[in-house]
Amino acid sequence: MVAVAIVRVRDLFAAAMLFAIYSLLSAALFTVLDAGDVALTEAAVGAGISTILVLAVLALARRFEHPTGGHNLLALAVVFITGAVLIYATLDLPEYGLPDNPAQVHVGPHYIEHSYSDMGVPNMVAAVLASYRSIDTMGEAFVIFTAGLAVFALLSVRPRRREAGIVPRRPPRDSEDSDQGDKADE
Amino acid sequence: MLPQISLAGIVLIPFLGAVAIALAAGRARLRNIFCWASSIIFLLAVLGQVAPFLEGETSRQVAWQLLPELTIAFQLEPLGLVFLLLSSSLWLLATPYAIGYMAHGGYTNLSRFFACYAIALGAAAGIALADNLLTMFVFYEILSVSTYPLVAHTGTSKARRGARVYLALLLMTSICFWLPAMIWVWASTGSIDFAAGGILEGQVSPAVAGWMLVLFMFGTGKAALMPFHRWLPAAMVAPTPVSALLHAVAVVKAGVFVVLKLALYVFGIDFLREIPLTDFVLYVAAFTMLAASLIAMHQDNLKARLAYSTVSQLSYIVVGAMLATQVAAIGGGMHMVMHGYGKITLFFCAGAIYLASKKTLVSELDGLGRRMPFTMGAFLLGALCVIGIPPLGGLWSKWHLVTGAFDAGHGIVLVAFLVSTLLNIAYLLPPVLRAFLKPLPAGESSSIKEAPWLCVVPLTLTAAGAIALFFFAGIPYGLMEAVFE
Amino acid sequence: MNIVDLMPFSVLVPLIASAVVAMLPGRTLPWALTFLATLISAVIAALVLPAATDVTLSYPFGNWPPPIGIEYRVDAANAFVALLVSGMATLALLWAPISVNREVPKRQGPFYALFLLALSGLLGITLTGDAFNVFVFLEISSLATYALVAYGSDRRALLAAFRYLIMGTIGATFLLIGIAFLYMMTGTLNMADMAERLPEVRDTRSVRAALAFIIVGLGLKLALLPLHLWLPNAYAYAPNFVTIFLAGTATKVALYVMLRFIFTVFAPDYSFVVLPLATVLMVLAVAGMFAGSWVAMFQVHLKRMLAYSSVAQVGYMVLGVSLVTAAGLTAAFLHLFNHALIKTALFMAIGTVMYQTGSAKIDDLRGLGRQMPWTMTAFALAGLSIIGVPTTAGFISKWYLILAAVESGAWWLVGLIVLTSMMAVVYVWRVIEAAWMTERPANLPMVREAPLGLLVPTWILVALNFYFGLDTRLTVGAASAAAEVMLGSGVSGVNP
Amino acid sequence: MSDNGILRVVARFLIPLIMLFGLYIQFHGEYSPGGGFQAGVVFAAGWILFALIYGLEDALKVIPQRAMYVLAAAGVLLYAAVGLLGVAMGGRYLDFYPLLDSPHAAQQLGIITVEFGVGVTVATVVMLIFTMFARRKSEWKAILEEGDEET
Amino acid sequence: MSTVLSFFNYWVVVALMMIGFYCVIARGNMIKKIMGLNLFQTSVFILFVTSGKVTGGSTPILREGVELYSNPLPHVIVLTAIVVGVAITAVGLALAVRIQEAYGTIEDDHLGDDDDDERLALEARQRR
Repeated sequence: MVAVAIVRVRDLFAAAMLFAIYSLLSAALFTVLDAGDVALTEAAVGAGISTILVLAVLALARRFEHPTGGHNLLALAVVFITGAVLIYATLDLPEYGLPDNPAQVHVGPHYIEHSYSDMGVPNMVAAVLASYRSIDTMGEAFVIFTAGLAVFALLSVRPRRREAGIVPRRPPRDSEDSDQGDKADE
Repeated sequence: MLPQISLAGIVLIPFLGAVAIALAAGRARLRNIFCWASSIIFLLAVLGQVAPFLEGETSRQVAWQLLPELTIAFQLEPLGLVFLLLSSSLWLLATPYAIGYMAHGGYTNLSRFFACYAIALGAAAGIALADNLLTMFVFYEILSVSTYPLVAHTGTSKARRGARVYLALLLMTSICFWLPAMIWVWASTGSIDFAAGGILEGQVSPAVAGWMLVLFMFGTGKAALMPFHRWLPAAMVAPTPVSALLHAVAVVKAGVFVVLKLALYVFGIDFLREIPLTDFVLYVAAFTMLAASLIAMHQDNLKARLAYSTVSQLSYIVVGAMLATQVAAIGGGMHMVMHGYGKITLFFCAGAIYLASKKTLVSELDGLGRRMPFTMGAFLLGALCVIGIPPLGGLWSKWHLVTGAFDAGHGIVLVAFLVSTLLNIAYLLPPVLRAFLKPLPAGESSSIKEAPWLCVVPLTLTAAGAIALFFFAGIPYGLMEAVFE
Repeated sequence: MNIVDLMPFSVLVPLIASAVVAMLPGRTLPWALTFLATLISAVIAALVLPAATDVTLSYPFGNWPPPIGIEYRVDAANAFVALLVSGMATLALLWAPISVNREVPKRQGPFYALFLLALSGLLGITLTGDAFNVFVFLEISSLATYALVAYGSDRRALLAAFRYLIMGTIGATFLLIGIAFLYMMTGTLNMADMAERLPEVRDTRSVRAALAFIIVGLGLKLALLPLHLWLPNAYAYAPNFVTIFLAGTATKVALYVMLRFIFTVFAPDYSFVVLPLATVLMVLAVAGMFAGSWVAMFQVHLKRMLAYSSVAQVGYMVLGVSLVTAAGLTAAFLHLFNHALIKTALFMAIGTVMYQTGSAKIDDLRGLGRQMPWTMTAFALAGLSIIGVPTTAGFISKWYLILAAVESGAWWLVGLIVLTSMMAVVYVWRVIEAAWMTERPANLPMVREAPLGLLVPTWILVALNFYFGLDTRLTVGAASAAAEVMLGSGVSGVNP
Repeated sequence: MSDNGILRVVARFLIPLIMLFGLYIQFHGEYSPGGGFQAGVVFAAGWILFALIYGLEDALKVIPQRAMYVLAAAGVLLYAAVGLLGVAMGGRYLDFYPLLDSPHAAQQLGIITVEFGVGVTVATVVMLIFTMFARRKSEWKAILEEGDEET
Repeated sequence: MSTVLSFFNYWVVVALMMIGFYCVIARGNMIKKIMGLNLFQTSVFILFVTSGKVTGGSTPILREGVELYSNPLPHVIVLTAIVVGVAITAVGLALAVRIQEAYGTIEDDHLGDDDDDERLALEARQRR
C-alpha cells in the first residue's frame, strides 16, 4: 500500500517520507524472516541514508513532480509481462519456509554447521560475509568507494550558469516554485 | 636473360612502387621516375617468367597462411600468364600517357593517383597468379577499393556520385554473391584451390553447382553482366587514364579473367556442360552483348559509347566461357587480349581528343581527322580491332568464338554474335567517318592540333600492338591451348 | 608462484590500484600508475591464456573450497575475453593522456580511479565462477561507467549517463532476480555447481523464468536490439577515451557472461530447447544488424554513427550464437575479438579528429583527408575492416560467420549478413568521401595533423586489425577453443 | 536549525551515543547483528546529525572533506591489504588462516580487520556524499547572488 | 489452502516488484525513478531473504539451545545487494542534481529531444 502511495504521490517530499516508512516496514519484514543483519542495514540505509540523500536533492530540485499525461501503456504492458513471468515462475518455487528446500540443504547448512568450528565466530552472517565470501564483500566495499568517487567527481564540478539562461532553483518551499515550473516547461 | 623472381615478388613490385610513389609526394620528377621504374620492373619480372614457363617449369608458392587450411597462394598457369602479359605491357604504355595526360590536364593530387594506379596493377597481378578462390577474392577486393579514389579523383559531386555507384556495385556483387559462393564451395568440397579441369565434378550435384555458377557469375561484377553493368558507364567520370585502366589494363579484364578461370579451373568445361543453369548465364551474357551494343549506338558521349561497347565485348568473353567448348574458351581468352589492346587505343584517343579540343561528344568530332591524324588513325585501328576486321587481332578471337558457338550448336548465340558485330560497326565507325569525311564546322577555331606527344606516342604504340597481334596471334593461342593440356 | 596463483591478480591489481590512484594529485602520476596496473593485468591475462586453454584453472578465494567460498574459474573462453579486455584497456590508455588532459583538465585522480574500477569490474565478471560475484563486479564496473560517461563535456552526457544508469540497474536487477530463482532451486551460487544441480529441477517454471530474466538482464547490458536505447547516447557524449574503452570491452563482457549462463550454467540442450531461445536471439540479432546499420547510415554525429554500428555488430555476434553450432560460436568469439579491435581503432580516429577540430559532425570533416592524412587514413583502413574487406580482421569474422550460416543451411542469413555489410559500406564511405573527396569549405578552420601521442596508438590498432586479418592462427585458435569450452565436449550442437 | 537551543542540547547527548553505538556494531559484529557496513552508516549518521544541527562548516572542521576522501580509499586498501597479507604469508588471497597460528584467532583477526576497513570506507563515503550534496546548495546560493549582482 | 499461504510471500514480492518497475519506466521525474528503482530492488531482496527462511528457525547467530537456524547465505547476498542499491541511489541522485543544473528540470519527458541537433540536422537533410 505504501508502495502504491509512493508511486501516486506527486509531492516528492511526501514520497520521500513514505519511502522511509516503507523501508522501515521492510526492515520489520526482514526481522520476521530471521534476517537481523539485513533488517538493521535496511533500516539504516532505506530510512536513513537514502532519505537524507533524497531530501538533500529535493533541496536543490523542484519539490513537485510534473504531472504526466495519463498512463504509459507501454510501460504497463512491460510491467505486466514481467509480473506475469514472475508469477509463472513462483508457481514452481519451493514452498515457503520448508527446511528441505534446495537452498536449505546444499551450501547453507555448511555455514551453519562449520562456521563456528572454522573460525569461532557465532554470527554466521558475519562469518560468511567476511570470510567465506569475502571477495564479494571486498567488491561491496569497492562499490561504495566507487559511488563515493562518482559522486565526488560529479559534484566537484563547480556549477555554472548556463547559456540557456536556466537559473538554478532556490531551496524548496520557496513561493516561486510554481512559476519556475512553468519556465521549465518551455 | 631475365632473372626469374618469385611469384609473390611479382605481385609485390607494384605495391612497393605505390609506397615509393606515395612517399615522393610533392616531388614530381621523383614521382615520375618511380612510376616509370615500377612499370618497367614489373614488365621485366613478368617476362622473366615466360621462358622458364615455356620450358615446362611450374612454380607454386604459398605466401601466407591466412586462415587455418586456407592460404594466400600463387601459381603461374597459362591463362594467368596471358592476363599478366596483357596488363604489364599495357601498364608500361599507360604510364607515359597518364603522366602526360594528368600533367597537361591540370589535375592535382597526383601522388595519390599514381600510387592507387600501381596498387591496382598489383592487385591485378595477384588475381592473375591466384592459386585459390580466397587469394583471388582478396586481390579482387583490393582492386575494387584501390580504384575508387581514381574514379572519384576530381572530387566533384558528379565524380563522387559516379564513384559511389562504381564501388557500391563492385563491392555489393562480390560480397553478396562471390563471397557466399566461395564459402559454399569450401563448405561442400573442402577445397577452394584451382585445378585444371575443375574441382566441383563429383563433389556436388549439377543443380547445386548451377546455383554456385549463378552466384559466381553475377558476383563477378567486374565482368559487367547485366543487370550489374551500371558501374562501368558510371565510372566514365574518371580521367581518361583511369578509364584505360578500368577498360583495358586491369579492372574489367580482371573480371573476365575471373570468369574464365572459374569456368576452367573450378567448374571445368566438361562439368559446366552438365550444369542446367549454364545456358541461363549464357543467354544473359548474349542478351547483355546485344543490349549494350544497342545502348552504345545511342550514346553521343564518346566515352559513354566506348563504355557500353566494353560491356558488350565483355559478354563475348563470358559467352566464350559459358559455351563450354575448348575452342570458345580459347577464343574468350584471346578476346581478353585483343579487346584490351583495341579498347585502350580507343580510350587513349578519346582522352587525347578531349585534351586537345575539350570535345567529348561524337557529334562534335566533325573534321578533326585532319587536325589530329595520328589520333584519329589510331582510333580507326582500335575500332577495327574491336570489330574484328583484318589485319587486326580482333579477328582471331572472334573467329574462335563464333566457331565455338557453332560447335556447341547454339544457333541463337551464333546469330547474336553476328548481329552484335554489325552493331559494333554501326557505333564504332561513325566517329572516325565524321572526323575524316566531314569538314570542320564553320566558326570553329582552327588552332586544334595533336595532343602532347606523351599521349600520342602511347596510342600509336597500342594501335601498332593491335596490328601486331594479328600476325602473332599464335602466342596467346598457344598459351590458351596449354590450359587444356 | 604458479600461474593459478597469479590469475586473480589480473583483477586485483587494477582494483587495488584504483584506491591509490584516487588519491594521487596532478596528471602524470595517476595516468602512469593506471597504465602500469592495466599493463600488469594484461600481462597476467596473457600468461593465463595458454595455461587455461588445456585445463580449467580454479582459484578459491580465502582457500574455501568452491561451493562454500568463491572461486575464479578460468578456461579458454574467459581467459580469451579477459586478455581482450585488459589488452584493449592498455591500448586505450596509451591514447588517453593527451585527450584526457583536454577533457578532464583537473583532478584526474578520480577519473583514472573510476576507469580502473570499471576495468577491474569487467575483468572480475569475466573471471569469476560465482553467479552473485558477477552481480557485484557488474555493479562496480557499471557505477564507474556511469560516472565516466557523465564526465563528457556536453550536457547531454549527463542525461545519457542517467538513462544508462536506469537501464543498467534494471538489467542488473533482472539478473539478480534470475540468480535468486536459480539459488532457490539449486541452493548454490557457484556456477559450475549450479550446472551440476540444475538437471534435477530442469523442468520447473522457475528455472525457465530464471533463464529468461538472466537473458533479458544481460541483454540490456549487451545492447541487444530492443534493449540498446542507452548505448548510442552514452557512447556519443562520453569523453572520447571512455568511449574508446567502452566500445572495446563492455558489450563484449556482457556477451561472454550471457554465453556463460546459456551454455555452461544451463546446458545448451536445455537453453535452446526449453525456450525458443535460438529463434528469439536470431530474430533480435537480425533486427539489430538491420536497424543498427540502417540508423547508422543517417547519423550526422560520427560517434553516434559508430555507436549504432556497434548495435549492429552486437547483432552479428549474437547471430553466431543463435546458430548453436561450433562454427557459429567460433564466429561469435572471433567477432567479439575483431570487433573490439575495429571499433577501438575507429573511435580512436574519431576521437583524434575531435581533439583537433572539436567536432565529430560529418560536415565538419570535409576535406580533412588532406589536413590530417594519417588520422583519416587510419579511419579509412579501420573502416575497411568493419566492412569486412579481405586482409582485415573484419573479413575473418565475416568469413566464419558466413561459413557458419552456410553450414547450417541458413541461406537467408547469408543474404542478410552480406546485405548489412553493404550498409556498413554506406556509412563508412560517407566519411571517406567527406574527408578525401571533398574540398575543405572556407568557413571551416584549417587544422593540422594530430600529435603523435594520439596517432601512434591509433595506428597500432589499425596495424593490429591488419595483423589479425592476415595471421589468424592466434585468434581462430583461441576462438574455437573458447567455442569448444562453451559447447562442452561431445556436444556438436542442437539446432531446433 | 542551528539556532535551536533544545536541539543543540539533545544533540549533545545523542551524538556521542550514536557514535558509540556505531563503534559497538563495528566491533561486536561477530556476536550480534551488525558489522562494518552498518557501523559505518550509523557513525556517518551521527556526523550528519551534527552537521545538520551545528552547520556543515563546523562539521567539516571535525572531519575535513579531504580526510574523508583519503580515508575512503584507505578503508578499501586496508581490506585489500589483509587479503594480500594472506598471500604474502603463503595462502590464497583473503585467506586468513596464515595470519596467526591459532586458526580461530586468525579468522577473527581477519574478519575484524576487513570489517573495520569496510566500516571506515562506508562512514567516510556516506559523509563525503552528504557533504557534496550539502555543499551544492550553498554553491548555488552563491551563484544566484552573484547573478543578482550582475543583473 | 496451505499452497496459497506458502505462495503469499512470493506474490507480495511480485506485486512490489511490479509497482517499483512501473515507477521506474513510467514516471518522468528522475527522483521518482530512483525511488522506483529502490522499490524494485527491495522486492528482490525480500525474495532472496524469503528463500533463506526456515519455519521455526531463528536468526543465524549461534546461541545455546537453538537448533534450527535460517540460512545465512541469502542474508549475506542481500546485505551486499543493499549496499549496491544505495550506491546506485547516490550516483543517480548526483546525476539528477547535475541534470537539474544543466537543463533546469529533472522531468525526463521534457528532456532529450529539444536539443538533439543530430536529429534536427537529419530532418533538414531529409527535407532537402
